[in-house]
Parts: sequence; structure tokens; C-alpha cells
Amino acid sequence: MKTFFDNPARIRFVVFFALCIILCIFSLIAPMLVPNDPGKADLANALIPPSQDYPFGTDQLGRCLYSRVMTGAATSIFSAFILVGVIFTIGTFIGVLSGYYGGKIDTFFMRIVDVLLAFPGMVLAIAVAGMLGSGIVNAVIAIALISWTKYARLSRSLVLSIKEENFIHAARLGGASSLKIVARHVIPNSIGPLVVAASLDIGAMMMQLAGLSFLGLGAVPPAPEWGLMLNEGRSMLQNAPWLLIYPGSAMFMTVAIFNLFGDSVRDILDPKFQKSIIKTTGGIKNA
Amino acid sequence: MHLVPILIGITVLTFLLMHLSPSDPAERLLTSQGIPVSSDVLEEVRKEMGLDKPFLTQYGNWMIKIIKGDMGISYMTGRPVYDELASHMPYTVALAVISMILTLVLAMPLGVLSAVRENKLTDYFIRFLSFIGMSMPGFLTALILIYFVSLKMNLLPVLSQPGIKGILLPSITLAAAMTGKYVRQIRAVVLEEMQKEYVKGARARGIKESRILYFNVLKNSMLSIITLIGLSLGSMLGGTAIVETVFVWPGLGKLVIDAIGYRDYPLIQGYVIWMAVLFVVLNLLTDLIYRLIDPRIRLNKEVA
Amino acid sequence: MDTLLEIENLHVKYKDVEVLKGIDLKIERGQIIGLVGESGSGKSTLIRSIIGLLDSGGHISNGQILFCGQNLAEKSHEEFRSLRGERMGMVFQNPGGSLNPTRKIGKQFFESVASHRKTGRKESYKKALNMLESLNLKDGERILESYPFEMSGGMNQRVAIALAMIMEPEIVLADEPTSALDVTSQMQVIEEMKRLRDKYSTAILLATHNMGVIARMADMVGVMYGGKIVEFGTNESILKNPYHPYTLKLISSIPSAKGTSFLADELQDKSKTELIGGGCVYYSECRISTVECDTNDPNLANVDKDHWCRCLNAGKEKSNESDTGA
Amino acid sequence: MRAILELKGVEKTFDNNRKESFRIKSLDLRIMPGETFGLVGESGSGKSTIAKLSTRLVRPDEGKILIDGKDIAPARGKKLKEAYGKVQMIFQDSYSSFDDRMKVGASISETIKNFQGYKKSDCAKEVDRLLERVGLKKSHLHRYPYELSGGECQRAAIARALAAKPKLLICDEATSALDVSVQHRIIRLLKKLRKEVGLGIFFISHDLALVSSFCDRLGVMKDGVMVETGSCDEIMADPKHPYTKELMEASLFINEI
Repeated sequence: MKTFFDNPARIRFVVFFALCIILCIFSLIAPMLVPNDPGKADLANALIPPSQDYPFGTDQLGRCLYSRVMTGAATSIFSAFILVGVIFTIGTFIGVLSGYYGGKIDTFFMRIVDVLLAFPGMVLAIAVAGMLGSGIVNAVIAIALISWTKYARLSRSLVLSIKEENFIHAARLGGASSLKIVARHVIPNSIGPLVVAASLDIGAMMMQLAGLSFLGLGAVPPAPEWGLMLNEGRSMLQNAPWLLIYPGSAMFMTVAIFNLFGDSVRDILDPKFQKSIIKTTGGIKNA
Repeated sequence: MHLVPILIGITVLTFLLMHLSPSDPAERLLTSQGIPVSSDVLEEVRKEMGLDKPFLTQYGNWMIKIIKGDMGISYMTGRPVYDELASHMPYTVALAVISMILTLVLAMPLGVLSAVRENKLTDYFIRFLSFIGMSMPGFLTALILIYFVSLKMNLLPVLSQPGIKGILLPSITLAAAMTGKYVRQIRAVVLEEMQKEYVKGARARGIKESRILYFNVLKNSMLSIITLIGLSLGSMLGGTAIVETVFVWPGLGKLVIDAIGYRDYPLIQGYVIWMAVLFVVLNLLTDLIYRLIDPRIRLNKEVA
Repeated sequence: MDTLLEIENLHVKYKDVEVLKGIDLKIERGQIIGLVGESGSGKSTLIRSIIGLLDSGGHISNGQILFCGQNLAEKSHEEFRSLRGERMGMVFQNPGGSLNPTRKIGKQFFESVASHRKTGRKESYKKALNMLESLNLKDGERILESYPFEMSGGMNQRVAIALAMIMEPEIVLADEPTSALDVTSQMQVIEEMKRLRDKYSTAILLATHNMGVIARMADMVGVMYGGKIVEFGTNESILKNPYHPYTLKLISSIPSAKGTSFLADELQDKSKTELIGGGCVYYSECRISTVECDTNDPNLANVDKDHWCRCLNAGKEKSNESDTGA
Repeated sequence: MRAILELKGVEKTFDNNRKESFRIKSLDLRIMPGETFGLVGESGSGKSTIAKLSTRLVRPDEGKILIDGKDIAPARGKKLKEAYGKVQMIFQDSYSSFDDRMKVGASISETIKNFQGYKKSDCAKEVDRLLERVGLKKSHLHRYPYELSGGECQRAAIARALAAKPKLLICDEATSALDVSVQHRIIRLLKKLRKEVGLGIFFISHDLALVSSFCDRLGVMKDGVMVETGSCDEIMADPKHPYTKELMEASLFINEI
């Protein structure tokens, strides 16, 4: 008898999913655990190397780097979640609408998508963030404005191909209304690749947000945000490399964990993998 | 491709962006020129700039100017935006081209090797490297490179100077992230291609494995890889902004980040349009190459 | 006649599933052997294991394949490669699928020839033109300058056959070569393959689910079911005088083009629910099975001149049927 | 008598890609209630498009599609559903006609609910009745489509089509993907349904031998044109059109043993 865990892809998924959850919980309770106030400047203690009191050292304003790195986790993780959630919802909604109903709705939205896609992603985000002014919320808005197009395109093409599938024809012959067909057949059958895209996007979005902050277009000082911290620390690279090492490693590890999670989601939702499940469980087909 | 509607869309969107920005261009112009702002003067300048006219008229006038090559005067430097962009453009293009070449030189053999040695040690190692490349934010790679190559080993200057030495680190930074992504996708493309029936057909005809790989599979994989390049051009052009800023490379990205600090709207506007046009042109190029390589599309075109 | 290919007790497994369960088969030079059976009966696997191109996960777990007396399993990769194309050719089901879509046909001919012999492009083109001509394909020069997608399915299949024949191999393995074609193209392909056999005295091992194709082409017929050859004999004796209940059912299910009804219409299905296993592969479907069929695996036994059958009750149904006068 | 399905001057041009660009030119077709009409033609002749046109899964460019006298070419929503209560269709690849995420029973009962408006308990009874009619067991209800064999899945598709209580069943290459012995059993089932419930059948296939073995009337398609139509026996005995002759010869060549 095959069990859920017989497949290594599923084990990987469970492991990385658990890691992500732990990371999220940790980032939420971090402010309660850190030894120092992440915002408290103390110029007398500026640029102290990692020590007993300051495990990661202090920055040029004498703030505890350890406390700042730990409390910064929540900003990076949850702004990326919100960003992916927003673009996933909006993009998918518009894509399904365009794909299923076609006609003028489709033309209208797809022209917008074409235009937005004609901008190199980050370029427009930089411009929008520059217009709107700094702030993590503005950075999320700037990136969301251009990134939903990916989901719109993907869901539209999924819907277009599913729409021509025989089981949709059969459902229509079976007297189901359009709304029912969309809700019961089209969306459930196209959600897989979209979820994969979304979970692979979390890490990438985290990097984009941090990138904007790094450029001074995202989080505003004195917020403890990794990209911003790296920006503040980069002039001290020679004298205080810990200003680079700790936020940088935190950023890298978080992105890596979410990327691994995304990969594992792809592996278990991949149609090829699904087929192999069907083959192993549905051997009756050839019997 | 519907080039004209897209170009119109680009300009409309860019103009709209400016229009909706919270600050008043007239006020910005005055302050940048050091003229004290009073409501009278402001009103006058606004009239002069046509800011009291309806949106569409403003857009029309602006558009005519753009077509003539007049993108306004930069608040930051006082020079025409057009000249400013034109003088920085070559740096960005050079950076993009070199990073792309570097990426392909690295990613092609690695991706193919990874596919050929599927699920062997080499494959795992290459995939591990590509994963690291993908999970590393560009600015972090940049800082690490500066720290080790420039500060610790003193091999290259911290701040880039125009020239080979200067462009090396920025392009390595850009290429690192892209290579990670490419290796993965090239591996997937080659693996998929090797599953196709014509490969079995070639094997059944006794054609050498190496010949199948180099003359058949790779050639056909190129088609997907070109599409891939087209798709990733955007993220690369966007990525130049960060890299140029870190290395102080005098390209368009560095220019626009400085401009944002100055709230230099005409320059930002010009940057967005230039980048979009550059992107569209590059995409057109990849599309053309694709058509040239794929006989199915090429011949169909000739028939039609 | 001398034996070209000899298969002895061949077992093939995909991962843990045994797909071929002991195949014995002998192919003489210039002989056309047809393999019939439904999808999943193991025809394709048999062909692919002969030419050494089993899909990943498939391997020969027991038995051997002798080609001109040499064990194929003992060949090195390179030896096997030079064998393929030169002395063994293969035709696939999907017309054009075995051709590279982005290369001109002529180049693919050249590639095939050059893999086995040092030749110039011109020489190989000439050879290709000759081969296309023997396949009744006029306008060969245009074909060589075309891409596969520019031609119809029937044309592509004929080109694929020409490609398989270009080195004049001693045997051609054909896996459902006509199944994806329209009836009119099917007819041509069958005729041409027969002509090629006559001209080059190439042996052909042909797998198909279409009894009609077998009837037109094969000298000897093997009926496959569940990874075994359940009946083997000359074309005529299998079609006119089938012994195995499965063969009988297969033949009687064929609709007749004359507008008459099916032969098997009055036969009823019988399904069994509980199987002990280890017995005849056809037990669960069989209409004439007896209790011992569930546990007792029959051997391929001689039932007639050049005719063998793997059934404990071989021939029983036939006598029943002649009673009812069907 | 009124035809259950009638196509009048139907035209449709397809041009989605170079290989499948063809057009159906002013097509006329009448199928009477209870009749078995066979349509043969080789790939690319437009047979499948006719099946989809007849159920308005594809909209015609020109002409009328009358189901029991009502034109469904411009119909939508309720009117279309009304037509589907009279004409149902099964596909070549029965697996693809079921949503992989739903159990077979759920797919069937959905159609029952849509058309008959039964309550849950009545619905279950109706599903059982249909399964029995097509020769499936109750246990098949709780399986996913990919857990059925090809023949079983096609039976389930027939059961689902019957749930709408149609007068005409369109079979688009419904047995082509099946092995001969399974194909034969499906044909036998169709014959049984024809006899028991007076179901009309519009049987579309590339296999002339198969079509001629159980159809009343026959139509031959070539490049989007119906080149010959008439009673099955007549055509088989004395084909008029050269293409029909060619097709017959080839079929005889392949199928006759």
C-alpha cells in the first residue's frame, strides 16, 4: 500500500512547509525575544563588533544589529505574502474573466497587460515608487501594479486551454450554467499551476521589495528592514563587515527557504508528477 | 506584434504616472531654479507649462514634444533630458550586453551538462549552484563581490570606472542571478527535448549520441532558450538600476535613482520611456531571431 | 532458411511490473512476422527491447535476444549503436514523430547514412532518392528539400520507412506503422512494405492491433495477451483456424466492411470476480475457462502444422460454434 | 415527421493553423427520430466539427441547426439547455470528457440534477438505474475516471449522456480509441439502447466497415463536403461517388480477412 510519504517530493514539501511556518511564527514573536530595542540609537556604542551584549554587533548609530535583523524578518516575510496574495488574486480574477468570456473584456484587459509587459518590471516599479515616495506600502503597491500581469496571462492561457477540453464541453452538454462551469471545473483545474507560480514568487518578491528598500525607495529609516540595513551599512563595508554579513545572510536564508518551498510545491503539483500518481494508483486502466 | 498601440500605451501610462504624482511640476521647476515660490509666479509658470489645460491636450502637446526629441529639462542638472539619457545609455547597454553574454557562456554548458547527467552528482552540484544564484539578491552579490574582490584582494576598484575593469564586477553580479535562473530552465528545456520521439527515432537509426545532442536536441532547444531570453530581458534591464547604483556605474539606472532623490520628474519620465522602448526593440529582435531559426514559422510566413 | 533473430524466454520489467512474461520467437531471413494484441499486451515493449530502446525504467530481467547468433545483451553501447540503422531499422507509430521537425528530410537521410559509413552528402542523397523511388515516391528531390511538417502523415510515414531502409537492414521493426494513418494511406504503406521485403529480402517484425493489416502482410502471426504469446502460427491457419479463445474473440470483433454484422454478436461476456492467480493470463476474460485455468499456466503447445497455442482448452469453443453454425 | 436534428446550409471556416484549416461548405443533413445515421470520412474531412456544430459547441458562420425544429445556432443559456435535453454527445477520448477531480458518480448525478431536478435520494436511484442500463457496477460510481478501463469510461460517458433523456446520441469517434473487442461491446450496448429506448444515434467515424455494420443511413464526407448520402445498404452495394469507392476499397483491403 502506498502512503503519502512514499514519495520524496511530498516529504520535501512537508519539511519546507514546516520550515516556512516556523519562520513566520518566529518572525512574529521576534520582537518579544530580542535583547535590545531595535530602534534605540546609542552613538557611544556605534560600530561595535559582535560581542556578548550585541551578538551581531551594532551599526553606525549604535543600534543592536541582532535585534534589528530579527525584528526585520516580519517586514520582509509578510510584505512579500501580502504582495503575492494581492497580485495572485487580482491577476487570476482578471485572467479567468478574460479567458472565459473573451471578446471585448479580453481585448481590454489584454491590451493593458501588453502595455505593462512592455516595461521592464523593475523599471516601472522604481518609477512608481519614486513617484509615490518611500514607504514599504508604496513599494508593495509599485511592484503589485506591474506584477499582476503574470498571473493574468497565466490564468488566461490556462482557462483558454481548459475551455476547449472535452470535460468542459461535456459539462455544458450536461446543462451546467457558465458560472457553475467556471466555479466547479475551470478554476479548480487551473489553480494548480497558479499556486505553483505564487509559491515560486514569494522569494522573488521578497528580493524585489528588499531591492527597492536598498535603493531607498522602500522601507524608510529607522525601520529595521534588511534591504535598507544593507544600504545603510554598505559604506562601512571595510570597517564593519558584520553590517553586511548578518542582514545579508538572513535575507539569503529566508529567500532560500521560500524558494525551496516553492520548488517543492511545484514538484507535487506538477502535472507530470500527478500523472505518475495516477499511474501508480490507477493501474486498473490497463488490466 | 501590435507595436503602435503598445508604444502609445507606454507613453499614456508614463504621462499618467506623472500626472498623478503628488507634487506640482511647476513648483518643482521653480524651486530647482532657485526662484522663490509665490502663488502669482506659480500660476504664471503653470500657464506657461500648459498645466491648466485638459488632460488630453496636455498629453497631446507632451507627445508632440517627445516625438520631436524634446523631453524637457532635467531639474537635477539643468541639461535637456534627452541629452542626459543619450549620454548614459551606452553604459547600460554595454552592461546588459556583457552580462547577457556572460550568462549564456556560463549557463549554456552548465545547463546542458546538468541535463545530460540527470540525477548524477554533476547534476546535483550544478543545480545547487544555480539555486544559490537564484536565491541571492543582486545587491547582496554586489556587496560580497566588492568586499572580497576589491577590499580584501584589491583586484579591482570599488567604484567602477568606465572601461573593462569597471564593468567586470557589475556584469558578474547581474550574470550571477541570471545564470542561476537560466541553468535551471535550460536543463528543463533540454530534458524535455530529449524525451521527444525524434530522439528515439535518431537512436533507432544508429546516430551517435553526441550528434543527436549537438545537432538535433540543442538546435531545437535553442528555440525555447531564445524565448526565455526575451522574457528575462525585462528583469535584467530592471536589475541594472540596483547594480549601477552599488558600483556607481554611470548608466541610466544610476541616473534615475539620483533623479528620484531630486524628484526630477522629466528625467524619470524619460527614463521609463527609453527603457520601455529599448525593451520592446530587444524583444522584437529576439522574435526575429526566433523566426529565422524555426523553419515552421519561417516557411509559414513565406506562404502567407 | 536461416534464423535471423532468436528470442529465448524474454522477460522485461518496467520498474517492478513484469510486462513481458517469457517470450520465445524465431524470425527467419525475409520473413514478415505480425504481432497482434490489444494495447498493453506487450507488443511495443517486445519491439523496443529488441532494438535496445526501452523507455527509462525498463530492463530485460531474464532471457536473451540473439541476432545472427550473437547475444545483443553482451554488445557494448557503440556496437549496438552501429547495429541500429545499419542492420536493424525501426518504424514508429506516429508518422513524422521520429523525424526531427526542424531539419530537412535530406539532411536526416545524410545524417543516418553518415553515422554508419563515410559518405559525402551527394552520395547519400542519391541513395535516398533511390530508396524513395522504390517506395513509389516520385518527386524525391522535393521531398529531400522539405521539412516533415510540410508533408502529410502518410507521406511522412513512407519517408520514415525509407529512412529505416536506407542502409538496407536485415530486419525492420515496425510498431503500429499504419495505426495513425487514414485507410487509403494505410493501404499504400502496407503494399510498399511488402514490396520492400520482396526487393531487399528484409525481415519485418510488425506490431499492430489491426487484424486486417496482419492478414495483408504477415507470413507468421503471433497473438499477444498479457505479456505472452498465446498463439503462434502461419497467417492462414491463425485467421482461418484459431484455437485460442482470445484470438477467436479478436477475429470475431472485427466489423466487416460488407455491411454484415459482427461474428461475435451472439457471444456473451463472462466476468469473474475472484482470481487466485498464477494461471493463464487470459483467465479473467476467458469464456471457456475451467477451474484449473486459474492456477495452471499452459505452455505453448503444437495444435496443428506450424501452429502453436497456449491454452488448456484449446479448440473447445470452436466445436461449440460449429454446432450453432456461426 | 419532424427531424430530430437538421443542418441547413451550414458553413464553417476554420483557420487556426495551417494543417487544420478547412471549411464546411453549405452542409445539409437530416436525422429522423430513432434513426441511426453514420458519417464517415478521413481525418481533416470535418466530421468532428459537424458533431460540435450539431451541439453548438462550435458556432456556425452561416446556416441553421434545427433540433426538433428549433434553431439553436443563435441560442444561449436556457434554450441551449432545452436542446441538450434532446441531443447529447459522447467523445472519442472518454477520459478527457470527465473532470479528473470528480468521481464518475458525481459527474453523472450533476447532469441528472441539471435536467431532472431530482432530490438527492431520487438522484442516487436514477444513477443506479443508468449504470445498470449501460452495464456498469455500483462500485464504479465511487471511482475516478482514470481508475476505469477505456470501455468502462465510455460506458460511464454514455450513462451521463442518457441522464438528460436525449432522443439522439451523437457519437464522435466514440469507439476509435478502444481495442477491437471493447469497441465491439460498446457497439452492442448502443444497439441495445436503440432497441430498448428508441435512441437515435448519429455515429461519426473514420471506419467505414464499423459504420456500415450497424447504421441505417450513411453519409460520406470529404474536405468539408458531404459527397454521398443514402441508405447504408444501397451505398455499400453500389457506391456512386469515386471517393466512396476508394474509401470502400481501402476499408475492404484493411478489414477483410
